[in-house]
Amino acid sequence: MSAVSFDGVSRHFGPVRAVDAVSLDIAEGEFFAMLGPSGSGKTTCLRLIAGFERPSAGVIRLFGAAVQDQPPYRRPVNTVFQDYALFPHLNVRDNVAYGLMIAGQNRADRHRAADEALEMVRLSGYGARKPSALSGGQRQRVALARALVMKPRVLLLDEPLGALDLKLREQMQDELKTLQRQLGITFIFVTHDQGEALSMADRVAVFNEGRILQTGTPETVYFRPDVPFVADFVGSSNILPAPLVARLTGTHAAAALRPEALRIADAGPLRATVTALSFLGTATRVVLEAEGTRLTALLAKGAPRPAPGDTVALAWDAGDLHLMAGA
Amino acid sequence: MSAVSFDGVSRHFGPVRAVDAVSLDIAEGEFFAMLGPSGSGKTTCLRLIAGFERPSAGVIRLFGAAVQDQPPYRRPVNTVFQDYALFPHLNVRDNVAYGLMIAGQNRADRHRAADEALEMVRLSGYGARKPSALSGGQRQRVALARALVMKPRVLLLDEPLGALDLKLREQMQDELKTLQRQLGITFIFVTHDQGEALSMADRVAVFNEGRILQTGTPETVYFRPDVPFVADFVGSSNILPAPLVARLTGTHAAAALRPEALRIADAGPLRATVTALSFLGTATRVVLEAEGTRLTALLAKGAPRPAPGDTVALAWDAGDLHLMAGA
Amino acid sequence: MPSDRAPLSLKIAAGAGLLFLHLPILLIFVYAFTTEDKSYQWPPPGLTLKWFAVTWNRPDVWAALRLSLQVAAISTAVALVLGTLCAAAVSRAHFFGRETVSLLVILPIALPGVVTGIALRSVFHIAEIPFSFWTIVLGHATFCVVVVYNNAVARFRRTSGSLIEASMDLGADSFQTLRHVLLPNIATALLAGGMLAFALSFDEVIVTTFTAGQQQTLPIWMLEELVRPRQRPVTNVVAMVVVLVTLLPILGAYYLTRGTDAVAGQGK
Amino acid sequence: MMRAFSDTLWRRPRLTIALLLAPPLIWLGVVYLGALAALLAQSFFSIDHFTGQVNRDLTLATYAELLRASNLDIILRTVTMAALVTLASAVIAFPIAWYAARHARGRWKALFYLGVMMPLWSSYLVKVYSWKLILAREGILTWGAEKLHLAWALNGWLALPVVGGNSLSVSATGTFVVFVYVWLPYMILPVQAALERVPPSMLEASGDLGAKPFQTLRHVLLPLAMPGVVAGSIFTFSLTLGDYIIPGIIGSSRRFIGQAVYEQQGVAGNTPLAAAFAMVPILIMAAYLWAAKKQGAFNAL
Amino acid sequence: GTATAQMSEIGEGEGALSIVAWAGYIESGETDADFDWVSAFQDKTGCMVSVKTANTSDEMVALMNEGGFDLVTASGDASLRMIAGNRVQPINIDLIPSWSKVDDRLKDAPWHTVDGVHYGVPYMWGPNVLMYDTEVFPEAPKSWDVVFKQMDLPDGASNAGRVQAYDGPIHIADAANYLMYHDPDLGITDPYELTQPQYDAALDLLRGQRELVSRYWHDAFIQIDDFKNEGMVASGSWPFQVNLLEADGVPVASTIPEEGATGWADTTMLHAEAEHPNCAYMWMEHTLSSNLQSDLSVWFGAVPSVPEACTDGSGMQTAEGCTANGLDDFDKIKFWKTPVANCASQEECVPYYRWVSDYIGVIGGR
Ligand SMILES: Nc1ncnc2c1ncn2[C@@H]1O[C@H](COP(=O)(O)OP(=O)(O)OP(=O)(O)O)[C@@H](O)[C@H]1O
Ligand SMILES: Nc1ncnc2c1ncn2[C@@H]1O[C@H](COP(=O)(O)OP(=O)(O)OP(=O)(O)O)[C@@H](O)[C@H]1O
Ligand SMILES: [Mg+2]
Ligand SMILES: [Mg+2]
Repeated sequence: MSAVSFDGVSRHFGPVRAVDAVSLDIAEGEFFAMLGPSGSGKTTCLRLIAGFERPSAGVIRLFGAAVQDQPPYRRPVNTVFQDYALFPHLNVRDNVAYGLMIAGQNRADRHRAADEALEMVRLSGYGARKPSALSGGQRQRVALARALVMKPRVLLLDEPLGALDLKLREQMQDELKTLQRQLGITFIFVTHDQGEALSMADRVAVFNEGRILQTGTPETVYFRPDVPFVADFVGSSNILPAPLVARLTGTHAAAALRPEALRIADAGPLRATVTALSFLGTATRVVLEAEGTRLTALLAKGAPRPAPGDTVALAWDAGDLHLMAGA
Repeated sequence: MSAVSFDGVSRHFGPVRAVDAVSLDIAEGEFFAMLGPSGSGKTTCLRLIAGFERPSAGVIRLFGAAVQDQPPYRRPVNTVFQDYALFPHLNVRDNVAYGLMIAGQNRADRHRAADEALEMVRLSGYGARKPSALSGGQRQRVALARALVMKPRVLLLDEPLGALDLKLREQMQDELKTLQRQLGITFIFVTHDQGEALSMADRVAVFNEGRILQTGTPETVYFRPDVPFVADFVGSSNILPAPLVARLTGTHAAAALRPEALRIADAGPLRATVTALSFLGTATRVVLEAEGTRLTALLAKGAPRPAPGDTVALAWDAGDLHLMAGA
Repeated sequence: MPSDRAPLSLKIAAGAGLLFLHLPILLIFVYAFTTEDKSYQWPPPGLTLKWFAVTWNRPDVWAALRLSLQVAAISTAVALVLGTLCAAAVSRAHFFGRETVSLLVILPIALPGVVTGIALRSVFHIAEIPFSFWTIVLGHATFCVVVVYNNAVARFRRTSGSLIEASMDLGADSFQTLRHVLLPNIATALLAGGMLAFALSFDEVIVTTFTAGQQQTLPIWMLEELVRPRQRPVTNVVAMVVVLVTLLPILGAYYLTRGTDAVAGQGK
Repeated sequence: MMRAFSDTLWRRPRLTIALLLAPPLIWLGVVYLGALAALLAQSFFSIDHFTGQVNRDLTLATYAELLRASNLDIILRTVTMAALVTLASAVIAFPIAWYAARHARGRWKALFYLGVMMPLWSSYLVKVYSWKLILAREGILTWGAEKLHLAWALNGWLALPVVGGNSLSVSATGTFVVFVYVWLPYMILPVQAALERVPPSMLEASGDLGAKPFQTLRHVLLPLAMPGVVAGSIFTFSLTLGDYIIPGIIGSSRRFIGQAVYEQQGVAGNTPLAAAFAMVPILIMAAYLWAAKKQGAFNAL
Repeated sequence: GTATAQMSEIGEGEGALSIVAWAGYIESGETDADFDWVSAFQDKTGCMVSVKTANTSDEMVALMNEGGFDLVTASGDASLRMIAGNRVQPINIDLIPSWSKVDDRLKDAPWHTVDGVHYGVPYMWGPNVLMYDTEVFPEAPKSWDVVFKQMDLPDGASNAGRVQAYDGPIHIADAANYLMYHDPDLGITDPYELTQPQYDAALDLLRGQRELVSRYWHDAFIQIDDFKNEGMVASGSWPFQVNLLEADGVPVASTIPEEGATGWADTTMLHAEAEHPNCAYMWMEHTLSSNLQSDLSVWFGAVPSVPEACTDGSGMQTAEGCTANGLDDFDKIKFWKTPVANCASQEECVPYYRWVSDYIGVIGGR
């Protein structure tokens, strides 16, 4: 039985089709990412699961039961909000204990549970502070504890790391992953950062304009995108147009070729002119132009570097050229 | 003669030493980056050059002339603001033409100049729109055109790409670099994104707590950081503590070792336990623990992948271990 | 942040403006102590405290004060309820006519007081409602709604909508959310709005002249006294007390709403 | 029970809104708009000029009376006064609002805020009254002018037609000054709010592009402060249009609309004519609000 | 109007009484402890008196039309309008024992008696005097022209800006009265009954006066203020203001100039729907008591409606006082009455509502 399933779910706001006939199954215990550009409907999907929005059409099931007529407070899911949504008038402990208080637990019990949850997110000792006295990362963890203390069967996270800076973000990525593995809860999280989705999720759904274009493991969507949009959005792929691919391989279809798969070689199927070089630290990015198509190659440290204006030959392993369905 | 030079410049706000005895020389035609964490004084430095702040001490020279007593409107520099600061009540053309209007140019001339500048940033045809009807990237380019139309000798850019999403950011990085090369103007830009600084700049100054820790080419600050802070901030380096380095090399000093320089080998000077793996698309990040020190290695595609819990040997090329002065 | 030093001309202009706003009020304070009770002789020939005692012993002042306090209290209560409901509805959804509702709330103060006054009076006349305490309250509450509404709407706007969702997500129904999250968060704004409404009602004279029958609120009493003074310094004393008394709610409202951005809008 | 009701509210968000809106809409929409409608209806009644009793047959006679030259004078006089008062308030308010928005910090900012709020909320009558003390012929201003040897200027001004008079307290100038004084805080606050919303970088950008402070004021600041000025002027304009106490206490006995409404209704008992007079500010403010809405001034209120 | 049924007997007092009155008419000792003719009445009858002050006759009519009052002290320019509008009810004089003491010249006065039916009890009467500053005028001005014509006053300065006029349409009658004396060719016989040309001439005179007057007075106390603080030196006024100003030591006096003067005779009238008729009858009887009339005439500077109040020593008034206040000038005074279109002395007269709007125009400078 799926933890969450969508069956032809739509949510329209007037003319805007925020979510458009989406069907989806998320297994219990999965770490599931919703990835897509801004406005593609990810948040709306999450809100449909939580019950903050009601579908215009379709059926939403949680563990088999249709829930679209149930208000949020009757659903076994909890949410970590993008802006954390901590209650400013309550201290950290009371924030975490809020759900238990509503559920009618007595003061001592709920405070004990809250302290445990705070310990889990490594914030013991912060219980008496007001949320405004915490840093962004700490607030984020309080929000997490507040949701986890309810022991939800599904945890929803909306861009949980969006507001954090790079260092903190990497750290929280690791923590979330560890936590999910420990608790075995289904995590569904929304992001528009492909790196985050790829590195954290068991499965990724790529959204665009209210629809899901592809669902699969990070490796699948990265290496075997179904359509150019996915290839382009998940990592910055080179997209070779169909006529060029036809000439190179005989098949008339667009193809994706990852920048790190492109090699500058002595000889190869394609000749290109170097237009720009930039140093990225771990690698050097080379921008090339080949038969009117702009290509990017990533040269590992130690590889020979061409100069702008040079004409070079490009080679790749046949298996790296991924043919796609869409034009 | 330097385009911009700071001689012992400080700017204190009460007890806060936003900029603290900074000396600096930026050559004409250079693409210069100021890099540093939040609150390290980068913006304040830029504002000192533009004239929005006055130094508490020190001398600021533009092309040899001390300017610290000149108001902004008398300095031959222009700024692209982080929030763009487009005038909401003027359309795009009038925004770009604003400086020329102030300078007293007649309507026809300034509109012609504005249209040329808009063409340069590839926004011809957008002149009649209000800024509110533009996307973030477009606004950014209007701000750029508005500054460039003044033909400044130095262009200041405060986190010009901070608000843009990844795709647009990479594209604008290329555009800015091309533009700077075409015009030959000195560009000084502020960022806290090391990738951006490394890939765009001719020279980088790394700030921390109001001071410049190191100035040099991207390669220098990346591969030969003077102090651990720089090593850590410019790319996420592994820092080996002095005792460990002493044992490995005989020299008592901390050392930086880039993640991509670490190899998982059959044998090597250090043994480590794998704690986590994550898929980054272009590479796989491996988190390891060796003698109490947390290390990160980046495994290129195709390299053998260990599993969490494995104990492995680590190796590197001697030249990649960079000893540093600071503790 | 531009360089914080203001040009001298600006300082002078702003300072002169503030002086212009305050000197006339200070003047009343001086006149409350004058020994001359017949004319506005300036400077006052002497100073005395006796008018405070005289005022204290005037039953008509106390009656008017009591009425004003009662009217202001009840009007404020009504305005609090109506203004909060309206603000909640308006900030909740982009429903059709939302602009119209805002306009409707603003109308009673955007239209001149005489208009509001005479309109209400003609309705009372047509509906044959006799003038009473409640007709005064009706008029006052109508224009007090807007102050509460403005304060509440601003706070609702700053209170991120996700707080309510978070509460429901954690199992609280609408009423529990209202009690445990919404009210605590907008309480200070309501208090501030209520205080301003109180001050507004306490000082109102134009609408009141139309909606009061024989009742004298303090401002009406003052108006009568200004026009046909019996003991001018008594009016001055009352005027001074009124200024000091209205100052308190304003100070309160200020301290309640000051710096609340950080509290209610955290996370961004 | 509550939960079940809460479920219903969740399932029917429109019902929730309707329940929330019902009380205020009944109060404002029915009672207040009803009152305005009743007023409109009254303006089509007429009055028996001898007994002073209202005749409820619909007629345009009252409007014909409204358009009599002496009444048109009143309307014109009031609108001119309202416009001048608005203009002057804007000019005086601007530096105060600007200083408070941009230069005052911390303690000073609080002081400025209270400095504006206190006169705003302190008794209207007290303020008007204190001006009578200032402007009277034997009052402080004359006293001050004499001490400063400026009596000639004061008398020169009073000798002018239209604006002058025997003393400031019986001149149109006096009325004007008091109007400006009493409504000024209503202008300062929205202008200050508008100015606070102008990002500082906007001004720096202007300076960066070569504009001197005055040019920045003219080309950037004023246009951006406009919605605030419009919002403030809704108050100054409306309040001036409707006030009858100030011109009754300080002024030249020439009537303003507010006095006309008050006197026709309360003194002359001519409610229909009062209602017709009241329609004038309603129409003017309706047009004004409509224009202000287009300017986006409501957000600045 | 048709007369409604009169009361036939006075019952128990209702405990309250509300009266619309001119400023200074009903004193309960608050302004001056010596002048109190309310407290004793309240003690005796248990009728608590509340007073609504009206500033003009028009306001009185409006208040009575609106209702909620028992009694009004109406002047002649208001009384007939209220009778015509059925706002007041006939009085049963049999229930008022002191009626017999009322001045005979007032008993059947046309401003309260219609077709032989009495609509009220005379309260008091007096002239609209010319008040002047005795420091500016060593001698009393002989003519009203000091307030109508631009001239230099005895102190050498112009009268412009230093004179006032009454802010009510009835002031047109003062102008007509002045013209009746100085411009006999116009043929004015009654200042309240003006043909169009006579009316136009009066308005012209008032337009000239507008140049001299910086502020009109409609409230007695504001006029008092203006004489104290605004440098006023001459104005049409009531004895009331003169008395108060003199009491405050301000150098003023009053006179009736050669043209004569307009004047008022006020009547206490009973509202058609009075809620407290018994108290009202008790009050009317009370107002005719000799000592009230005596004190009132001193307080207001007017002439009592009960002549014996001048001489019987029951109050503060004396025979000389009554004479000074105009007891013998009854015939010189043109009492206020409402101008109507079908007037007695002319074919057609300009009616009152035109007076109202035209006077607003004159004040507005038109
Ligand atoms: N309440 C609403 N009313 C109208 N339109 C809405 C509403 N909520 C969302 N939308 C629209 O639906 C579309 C999808 O929005 P959604 O918030 O789901 O996007 P998203 O994928 O989360 O984007 P982001 O990454 O920017 O958060 C957008 O076009 C948005 O403008
Ligand atoms: N006007 C000011 N008043 C007081 N402190 C200030 C002011 N401007 C800057 N500071 C302080 O000076 C320090 C440096 O600020 P600055 O804006 O230069 O940092 P930055 O390097 O640009 O940081 P960021 O990357 O966050 O923009 C900070 O601690 C900041 O709080
Ligand atoms: Mg989203
Ligand atoms: Mg910065």
